[in-house]
Amino acid sequence: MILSRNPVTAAMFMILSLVGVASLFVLLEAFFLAVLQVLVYAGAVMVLFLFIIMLMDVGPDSGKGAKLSKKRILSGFIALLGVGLLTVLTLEYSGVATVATDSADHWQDVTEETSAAGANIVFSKSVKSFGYGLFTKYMLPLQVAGFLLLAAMVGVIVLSKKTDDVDAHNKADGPSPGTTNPQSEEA
Amino acid sequence: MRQAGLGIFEMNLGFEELLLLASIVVPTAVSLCLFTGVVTSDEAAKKLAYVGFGVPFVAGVLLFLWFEGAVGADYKYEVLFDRTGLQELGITFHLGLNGVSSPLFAMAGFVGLAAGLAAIHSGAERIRLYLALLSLMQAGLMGFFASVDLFFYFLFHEFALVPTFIMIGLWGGRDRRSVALEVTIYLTLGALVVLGGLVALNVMGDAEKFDFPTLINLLSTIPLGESAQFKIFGLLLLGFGILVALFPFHTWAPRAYSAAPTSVSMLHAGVLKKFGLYGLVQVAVPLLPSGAAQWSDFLIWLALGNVLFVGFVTMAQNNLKSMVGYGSVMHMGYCFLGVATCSALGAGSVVMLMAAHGLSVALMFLVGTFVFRRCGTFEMDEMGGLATKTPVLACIFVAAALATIGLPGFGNFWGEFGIFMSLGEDPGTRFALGLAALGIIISAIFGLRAVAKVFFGEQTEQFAEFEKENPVKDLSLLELLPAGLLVAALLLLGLWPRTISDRVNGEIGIRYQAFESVEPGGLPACCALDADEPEVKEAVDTNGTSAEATDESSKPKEGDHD
Amino acid sequence: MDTIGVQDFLIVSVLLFSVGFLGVVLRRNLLLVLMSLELMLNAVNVALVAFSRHSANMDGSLFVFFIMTVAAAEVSVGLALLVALYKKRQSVFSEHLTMLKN
Amino acid sequence: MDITVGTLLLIPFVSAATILLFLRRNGKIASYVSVAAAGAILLLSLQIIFSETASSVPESGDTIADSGVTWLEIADFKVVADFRIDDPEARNESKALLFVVSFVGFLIHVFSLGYMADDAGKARYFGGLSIFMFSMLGITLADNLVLIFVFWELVGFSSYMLIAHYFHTKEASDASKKAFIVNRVGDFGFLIGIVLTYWIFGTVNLSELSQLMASDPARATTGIALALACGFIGKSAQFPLQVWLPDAMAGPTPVSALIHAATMVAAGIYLLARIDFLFTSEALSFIALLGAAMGLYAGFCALVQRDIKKILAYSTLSQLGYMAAAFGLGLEGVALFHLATHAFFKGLMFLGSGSVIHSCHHEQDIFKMGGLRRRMPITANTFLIGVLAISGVNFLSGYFSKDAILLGAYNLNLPVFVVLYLGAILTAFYMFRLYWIAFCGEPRSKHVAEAHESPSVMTGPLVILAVLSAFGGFEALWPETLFAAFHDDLHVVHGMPGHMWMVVLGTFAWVAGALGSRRLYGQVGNEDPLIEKAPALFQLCYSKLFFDEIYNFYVTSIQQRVARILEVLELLFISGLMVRGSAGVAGLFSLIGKSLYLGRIHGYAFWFLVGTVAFLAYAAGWFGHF
Repeated sequence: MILSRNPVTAAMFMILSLVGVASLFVLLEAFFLAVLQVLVYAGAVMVLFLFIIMLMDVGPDSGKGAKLSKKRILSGFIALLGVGLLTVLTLEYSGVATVATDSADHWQDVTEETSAAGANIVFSKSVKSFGYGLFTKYMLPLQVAGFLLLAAMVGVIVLSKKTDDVDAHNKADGPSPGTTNPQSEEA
Repeated sequence: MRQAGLGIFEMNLGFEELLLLASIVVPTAVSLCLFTGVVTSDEAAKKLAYVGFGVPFVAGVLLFLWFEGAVGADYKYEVLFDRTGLQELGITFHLGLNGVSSPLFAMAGFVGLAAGLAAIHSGAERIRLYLALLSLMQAGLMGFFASVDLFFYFLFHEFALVPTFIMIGLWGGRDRRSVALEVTIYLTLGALVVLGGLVALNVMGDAEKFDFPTLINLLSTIPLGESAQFKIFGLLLLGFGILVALFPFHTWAPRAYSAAPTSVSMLHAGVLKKFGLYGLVQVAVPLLPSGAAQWSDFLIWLALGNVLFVGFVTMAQNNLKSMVGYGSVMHMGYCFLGVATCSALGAGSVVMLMAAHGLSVALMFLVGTFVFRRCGTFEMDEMGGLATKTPVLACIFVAAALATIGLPGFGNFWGEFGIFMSLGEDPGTRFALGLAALGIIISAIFGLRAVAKVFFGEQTEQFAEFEKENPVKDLSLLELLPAGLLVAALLLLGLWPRTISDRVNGEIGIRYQAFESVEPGGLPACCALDADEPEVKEAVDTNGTSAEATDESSKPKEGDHD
Repeated sequence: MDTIGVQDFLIVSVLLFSVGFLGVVLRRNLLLVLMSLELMLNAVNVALVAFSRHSANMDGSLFVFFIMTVAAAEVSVGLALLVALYKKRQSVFSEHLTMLKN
Repeated sequence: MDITVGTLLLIPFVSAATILLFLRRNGKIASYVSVAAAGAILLLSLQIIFSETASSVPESGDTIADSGVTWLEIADFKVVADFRIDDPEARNESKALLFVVSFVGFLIHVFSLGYMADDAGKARYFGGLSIFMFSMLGITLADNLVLIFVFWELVGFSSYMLIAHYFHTKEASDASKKAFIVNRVGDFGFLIGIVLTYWIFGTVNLSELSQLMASDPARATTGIALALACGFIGKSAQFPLQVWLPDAMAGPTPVSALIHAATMVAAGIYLLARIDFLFTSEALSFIALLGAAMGLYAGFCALVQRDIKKILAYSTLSQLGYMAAAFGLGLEGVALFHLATHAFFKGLMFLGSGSVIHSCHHEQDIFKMGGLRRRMPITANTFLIGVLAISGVNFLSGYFSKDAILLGAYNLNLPVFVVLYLGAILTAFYMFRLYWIAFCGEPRSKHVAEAHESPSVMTGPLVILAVLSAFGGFEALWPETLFAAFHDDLHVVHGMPGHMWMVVLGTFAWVAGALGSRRLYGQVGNEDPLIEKAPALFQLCYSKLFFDEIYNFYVTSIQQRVARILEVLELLFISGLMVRGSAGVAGLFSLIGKSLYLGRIHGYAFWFLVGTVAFLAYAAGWFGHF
């Protein structure tokens, strides 16, 4: 996905990997999350991406920046090194965390019932336990998340509207040099 | 101390208490009026400013005159306001005067009025803002001397400090921007360290209230441990040292004073800088006796640095204003020496010198500006022969210079003399006496050099040329008024020093009594000859024959110091 | 290791994260950078669910739920910003976006 | 404090204050006010001197301590303004000086009326004189070292103010500055001495101190004595601080007469006499040697001066040396006696020179004078009496006082005697030289040829002083209360052997001096004949042993340079390195921090990676567990 030049191709690969993740969720018996994953990510988010790609009509990377300059090779190398380090670390950490309890490969049985012991909600396949968790223990975060979505919505509307205004403003002023956007000059 | 009452004010406010409150409230109110634009014309602003500086002056003088020794940690004219919103932290709005603060309070009123008069007639641009800031500063100055609560003591200081920065930045002279920046950073740092020290004092002492009487009651019964005292006093010394321009931290002062507008220099060098010394004399040393004694040797060396090093630097100055600035830093060295002796005599003399120095240095800056108006420059090499044209100005300048030099007849003499006396009291500090007394020669050299260069001799060509376009006139009545006020106060202190010393003595005697009893037993570090001290003192007091043996034993050492 | 353990899920998760990170670092197209970010979030999700399942605790899964919510919001705002930027600059390439410098 | 003493001090103070505050532009009234004040002082002090009540001294120590007003009290330091007319030893030192100060002071005030009649700064001048009278009376009457120090500084100030009277000339400006600063150097030692005295003896009250020392003389220390003597060295312009006095002649001549000849410089001797009990024998012999050396050195300097006032100034130095030597020999009564007679004849000569300068339009070079004897007979004759008196001509006042010193030295310390005797010959020599050159022969310049006798307001004081100079040596003419100060020591000397021998030697000294100088200076042109006859001697004397040069070198090359270097150090190290340096370190950190913000998304992403790795490494325990 990250190697493809064409954004559309990349998006397609992305959908593929998202679906893959969903399948992992299924494997972990988190069915509700798998459904959500497909619906929200593969469905909504990626469609949004594709819309935008088409809207902006972004072609494949081109120009001099597209070529592999020394700098980019170097940065890629460092990034790989870092990622490698990260991987090693993660594995080591997971070793530290799980081997200590000697239950790395031990999976507990999963029930259908929603049950809770104190603040601890037991993992279950049922969607009901999600609802239970969200509306009891995570009530406040849920509200906050809702508010975040609202804010995001408002923000997006304002953003798109404002840029329209700026555009209209620019067009109305015409090409007089005094009013050209200073930032574009900078670029 | 009194318990928090039901009413807003703890006690009935009599006229004195109202006056004390007014000395802070009125300048603040004036400042607010000028800030908010209630007053629109410059003339009205000036009239209002007269009130803003006049009320503190009247309050200072009257309260000083009416003051009759409050004893120990008791204050007179107390104003207590519990509901500050911070009472949980033990912070109350508590005003009052004691023997140490009332002379300084009066001095602040005096200098404030003189600076205010100078500012009103200075013809500065944006005069309303200028007066607004200056009267805010005045409110802060009156406030910190009148505060009993250590938090407000600090807060009022900041009240006065912040306008200083702004005024240097806006109305300053040569490279005002960088000076304002330097001063801001330096003094804010110093104030921060002081605040740290004060908070540490409160926390370590485990006091329920942040005011001075509580602390002294607490700490006199259960003194802090030696190392805690050492650390807290070190913090306070560093902070106060920066604020008062102690030797290696003094470089901001001459730059600031030569860049700042006159009134600001007057108020800052004269009054605001005394904040730190006041803190040391009133708070740090009595509360942390053993800490003070442990730092005393070190402090003496730094103070000698002020007197000698800065003294020599002062001699090299050719700019009148920076000479005055350096000179004032130099004389701070005497004050620190007095503090370092950790004795009642030293502390009392410091208060005397603080009051007198505040007046004299303000006068010096004032007459410096008068000279500038006539010569168009502060460079002393370009002046000369001014005395023939302006005899009155010359007279006042000479008076100011001689007061700075410490001529008897001016208040400074008694302060310096008392400090020399206190240095001689302890055989361990007599070397410092020898070195510090060199300062009287140094200050004579630079003071008289200035007089000779500015007023005596023949007119220089530059000055003659300047005079062609700007005819030189002697002091006008408006100029004479503030200067005369300061000279009169200085002469009063010089001719009848008991105006201050009686008040100070009652206070200091009690404050340092506890201290003196701690010192000889607890501290071997202070000086090696400490053991002799009580006996020597006895000899002094009783003038009897019993102590003669000890005197003789210490005699050969005396010869070495000469 | 005869059964699939938590560690195996973690390896997948780290690999996904690494791919996402390399995408963020190497690609110049901001759209792809944004996508890569999503990928990294997904990697985290996988790890979280794995742990949640392993310790038979619902909290991890609930967190994934929140992460998805936030991710959706982030994507929408991010894309809106991108569109706005594109309208201004006519470019979505990261090396053209250096106004933070100086 | 006695009421009369208070009034005595108040009179000149009020006069000075009135003049400086109200009469600045009204010189004539100011001068009358000041002279009236001086007259009142004279009357009042005579009343004090001769009233019996003042001399009835309370004997017990307690009453002494309680007398006077507490002026300042901080902790265990107390300044009591206690003034006393005479000390418990009943030697009436203060009465003697009080008489000299008020009497000579009054005459000089009167003289000034004439001398300063046309001066623009008359009010300032007379105000200064009143301040001086105030502070000088203060020194005379104070019974307390701190108080003496206060007035000591004040006389220094009034001297400064009066030397700077012609402040528009560079000479006066420099001289006034020099006088004050050099005096301060002396006061530095004096101050330390006072502080040490206070803490070691427990008091600075002179009466108490003397009782204390009388009970245990062994407590005196050389160190403290010499520290206190620094005050004397500065004020009386002795080695090595003598440089200010000749320069101080830049002031008006009556000032030179009053302050720099008759009273203020003599206050140093008076101070020594007041604190004599603090001196050890080492300190005394040191003072004696110092004084003797000054007596000779100043004589040589006076030998080659052209300026009439400078000759008199060096002569004053020399005579002060005699007094110091007398004190050092333990004969402080004789020293005070010489102080009194010296005040008469030196005051006389200074006023005489003032009269000459006044009528010669401020011509001060004696080689431009000449023949004044015919043009100004009163001045010349009174001046001659002064010259004869200072030279020690038999039966004039100087003869009694100076030869008493010589006789004492002859019997007590022979090296001091030899030096002093050489000085005596020199004194006669240069004083007659002055007389021959200025008053005899022919006028050598236009102004001098047109000179005429001064008005009677100036000649009057001259005549009175001349009478006193002539007859002031006879004990019988002195009132008993005044002479008591000199009496004891004079009689000690009187009882010493070698009288006749001394008379012969003394007579030889003045005759040799007079005739020698007559031979050399009887007929002179515009140049000093000594330049041709003995150029080496002339150069040596003229250089004054390079004291001025050494001090100048010190001031310009060492002191100013050190000041500059320290200033540079301050700017470089404290202001530059420490203050700016710490700002620089902060700036460096900010630069490093700033360099991390590249403004590229990729850069930030890398930092993100670093952070994550570091965090995980921490969690995995790579940095050790906490």
